Amino acid sequence: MAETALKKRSPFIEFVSKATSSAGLTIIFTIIIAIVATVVAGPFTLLNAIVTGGMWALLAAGLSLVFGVMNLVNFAHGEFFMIGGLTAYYVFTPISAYLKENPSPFLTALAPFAGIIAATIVGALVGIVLEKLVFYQLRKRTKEQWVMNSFLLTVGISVIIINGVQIIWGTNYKGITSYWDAKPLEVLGVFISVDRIVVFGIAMVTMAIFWYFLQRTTTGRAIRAVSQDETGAQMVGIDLNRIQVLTLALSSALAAMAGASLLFMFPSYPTVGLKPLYIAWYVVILVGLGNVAGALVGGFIVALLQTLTGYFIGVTWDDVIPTAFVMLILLIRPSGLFGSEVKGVHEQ
Amino acid sequence: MSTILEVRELTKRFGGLVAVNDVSFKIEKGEIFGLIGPNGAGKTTLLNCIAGTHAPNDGVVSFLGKKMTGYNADVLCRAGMSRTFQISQPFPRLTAIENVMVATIFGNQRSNIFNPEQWANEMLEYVEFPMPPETLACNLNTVQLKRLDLARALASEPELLLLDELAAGLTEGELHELMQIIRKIRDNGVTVLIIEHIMRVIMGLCDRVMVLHYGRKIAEGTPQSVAKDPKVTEAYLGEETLAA
Amino acid sequence: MLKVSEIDAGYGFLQVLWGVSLEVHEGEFVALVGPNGAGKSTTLRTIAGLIEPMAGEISINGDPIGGMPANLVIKEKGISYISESLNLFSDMSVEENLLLGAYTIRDKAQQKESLAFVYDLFHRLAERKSQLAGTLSGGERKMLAIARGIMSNPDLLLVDEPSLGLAPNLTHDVFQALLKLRDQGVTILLVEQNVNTTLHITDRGYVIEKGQIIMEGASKKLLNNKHVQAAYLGI
Amino acid sequence: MTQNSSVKYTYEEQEPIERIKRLAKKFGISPVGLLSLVILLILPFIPPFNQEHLLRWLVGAALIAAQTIAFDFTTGYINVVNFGFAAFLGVGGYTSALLAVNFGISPWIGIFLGVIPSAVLGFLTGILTLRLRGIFAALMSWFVGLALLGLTRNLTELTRGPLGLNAPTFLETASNRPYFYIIVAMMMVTYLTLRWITNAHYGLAFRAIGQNIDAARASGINPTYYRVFNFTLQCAFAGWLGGFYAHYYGILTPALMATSHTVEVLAISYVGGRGSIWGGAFTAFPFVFLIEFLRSNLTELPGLHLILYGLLLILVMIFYPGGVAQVYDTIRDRITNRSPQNQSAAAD
Repeated sequence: MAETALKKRSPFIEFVSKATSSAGLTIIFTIIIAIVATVVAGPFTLLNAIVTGGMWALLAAGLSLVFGVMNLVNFAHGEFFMIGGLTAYYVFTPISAYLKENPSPFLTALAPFAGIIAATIVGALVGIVLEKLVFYQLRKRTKEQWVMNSFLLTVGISVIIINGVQIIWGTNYKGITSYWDAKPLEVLGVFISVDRIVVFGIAMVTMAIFWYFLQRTTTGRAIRAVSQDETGAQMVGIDLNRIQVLTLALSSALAAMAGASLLFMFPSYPTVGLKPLYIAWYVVILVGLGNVAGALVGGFIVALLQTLTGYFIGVTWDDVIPTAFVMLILLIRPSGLFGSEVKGVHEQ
Repeated sequence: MSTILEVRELTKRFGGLVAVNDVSFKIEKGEIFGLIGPNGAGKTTLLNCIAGTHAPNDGVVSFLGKKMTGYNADVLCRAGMSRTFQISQPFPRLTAIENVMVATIFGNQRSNIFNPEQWANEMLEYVEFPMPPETLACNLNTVQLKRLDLARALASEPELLLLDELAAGLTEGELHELMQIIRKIRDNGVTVLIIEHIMRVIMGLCDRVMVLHYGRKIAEGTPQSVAKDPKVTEAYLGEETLAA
Repeated sequence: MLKVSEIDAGYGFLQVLWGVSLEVHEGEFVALVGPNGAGKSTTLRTIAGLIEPMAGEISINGDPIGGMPANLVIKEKGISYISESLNLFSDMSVEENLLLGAYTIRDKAQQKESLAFVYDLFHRLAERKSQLAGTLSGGERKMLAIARGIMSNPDLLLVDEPSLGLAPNLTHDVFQALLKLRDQGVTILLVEQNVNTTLHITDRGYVIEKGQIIMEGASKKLLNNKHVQAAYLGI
Repeated sequence: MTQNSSVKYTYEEQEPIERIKRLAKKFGISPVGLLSLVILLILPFIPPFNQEHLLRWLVGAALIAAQTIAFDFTTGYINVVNFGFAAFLGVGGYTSALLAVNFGISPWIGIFLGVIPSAVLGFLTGILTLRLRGIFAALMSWFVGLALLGLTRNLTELTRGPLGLNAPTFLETASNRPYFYIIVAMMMVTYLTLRWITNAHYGLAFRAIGQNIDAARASGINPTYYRVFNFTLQCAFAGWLGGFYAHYYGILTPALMATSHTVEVLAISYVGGRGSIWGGAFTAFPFVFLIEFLRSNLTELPGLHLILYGLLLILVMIFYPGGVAQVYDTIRDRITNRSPQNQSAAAD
């Protein structure tokens, strides 16, 4: 390609062109929709979308990262969500039962965190085991058609986890009504439960830490390096296996954390992961694969879309409309709204 | 002689980058036309615009007197324009002969071929393909793949053949062989457009040469006159390259 | 320092190298030349540990490294490899690329030192340190790749076709940079297709054809060799 | 080029036996295949397979076998996994069933009418996935499947949703034997048609597109036409087989269209060997018998058969990506002394 220099443009034109790019337009459009929704359907809709949106962003960020680094299209991502919820349930319920007998306000406030942290750790462990036991084995043998083949492996894993959990723990719902028994707080004239506020906080703090980790630390930089050029990463001395294990662990930990945090909204049962899975996919498709920062915006867009569909058309339709929307986006912009070409996408 | 390909004021941009900038030229039937320029000059992009892989932002490509801009590569192939790729593009899981058969069956629709297999075999012989025709394409090396690409391009019986750096990485002997083959192709009535780095190939083969630099045409003419053009020497032909 | 003896290597079914042997001594600037597809790059990739040799041995200062993964070769043996496609991290800034070059050095002060050394050597990179690597020009990208390669303070630098895709004047700059590094005491094994220039600047050379070393000797001598003149110099 | 025109215009007459052999090859009929078919046809009269419940398994196996043939037609050739495959099955089934219920149209006609909407939707999906490559096309078809599933669930007035739609059966009889012959006939029609197409020049075009779309274009192939054609045909067959499902089991629920059903077909098809057409069908019989055996004997472990699907899929993908078809090819090559390296491998 010719090395013709880009023409210098004035900052104003730069700003306008950025704002009218499809990414900018989407954000503006989303904000407008959000405002309209708030006016028409009440602020509750908006707050609801914001809370779930944060968690969808966590899920999508993990999914996106794994794709960027390992070129792995993970169909089993929702299962980590389920495992997270399950772990949190089995850690939190006994503790909370014990605390009912021996009240302690301090521990009661902390108990949910024990559940969420345990879930995060278990999620990470499952990720590590899967990488070592499955993906590493395939990578060692053949790299040909990796994207498709590894995707099918995750399909197999998903089926095994879902049915394994069903055999061991049965199909009944394991859920809680709330983590904290506090009085709902009033925000914008709407009562909103403490759970939702804390969960939103967790999502935002985690995203911030995650972002900092990727941008500013040596290991985070190494992860990004692998996602941009595997051979280059090897050439500077990065241990690919280590980074791959770390990435899958990180991604599944994030998904498990989301599952644990949302336990009061999504009780854990074997196939609970399916919906978060395709929601995470919608987000990722919307903003393009491998785009971690965009996942945040995408999370809110999808959550808003779902809440609005639920409010205006009917709760049972909240898959169909976002599906149609995402299909439309894929059709118009095959690499997502914010997406640039990502490595591996065009592997055949 | 009649014009087989005419490119008028062709421009191709990628984002803010102008890869090909307002280029016009004509290729006459039966000639070997060279396209040279430093790497990144936009040669392959120009070729892609002609062959229908990219749609140009501006300008017209006429092939055999008909306006062909905006048509896809497969239409152009069937109309009689085939190409090879800078980086060979085989069908890795098909055998060499099946690779050529694909182009025979789907690219060659202007004449009826009753036995595509035999035809494909002849094409492989024609380009002096060094391996058994039953070899899977994924087991061939770069040089063999280039030959396969050439055979596949010829299988559709093109009027115009676009060759993108076919000689890269060949030894002296292979280079000589290849030049013989290209001459043979031309003598069979096929017009050839060739992108090449190795000056000796250009000097030895081409009737006319065009030089691109930063997406613009800076010279056109016989190889000798172009080599003497001070603009060209300055932009591209550093003293060492001239020697080689 | 580097001793490669009788290695066979290749990709899958395809064997590219047939009993290749070569040696590089401390402080030397050695060339490996030959046509494309002869196995030059494969040789370098095998030494760097990106390909596992099928047979033969590679050793550095007497320790065998054959079959070691690339990241360990770089970490423990002090080798840096600069590939022909550069393998830069194009969505990261120049400085981030350089810092990743020093990935194996965990000491922050030493990283800073390397960075200063590199910026001193390539002023252009210092000017563009916050620019994304993907937006650099061809010549600057080569510089960055070389700079990233020396960030880890290697004893031996393997350079694959630095002239590839560069206009002659830029190629000249890159070769000058390599000469400067040689003067700093870095041992270099250079793979090139541009035989003429390469043999003019290196101390010693190997000629590889069809996966086998067919000739070796002082670069000046090779330049006067009949076969080399006929096959590569067009004289 | 004008050299040697003899090739173009010669057409040699062949011996009658040669011509029959050629014809057989065209439709993919081999002695081993014929033998298997004969065995299959007399199987319902050989004990223990003449028992009704085993006959039911046989019908189920043949239905799956036919589906894997259609599935592999797309996956193994143009290299796009139709992850919404089951939904197209459902479209055909529901159409036929609704026509029978509401308009009294005979199932014998209905299953052919059910092909129409499936084929049309397949045509549209083909166009939707056209600009997308590999994994994105798979995701897109998955979304189409999800949307169709969502519609079927929600249009309760038409489909009765999860309650299930009762469809009249083909025959009055309670015996499964006639159904077995119907489905084997349908399977053979599917096999012969698709095998004939893939053995003709179309197959070469499909494989070319699947392996390298740019080179395919440069060789004069119009990828749009062949991809859409392939998708349409696959979905048409899926719809047709869906019709059989409806009028054999007599009840249709949206579960038929769920992703897990696609995974089932996909797993068997992969274990059978990609790009072979027959591999999946051949594998389906022992596989379905094993699964049904487990299911009827281990009722306390409800999802065990699905775990098996997952496990087998993973093991085959990692350790033997060529599947059963490659085993067969290897054995045949040993016998006929052909060097296996020159074979175009069945899978990659």
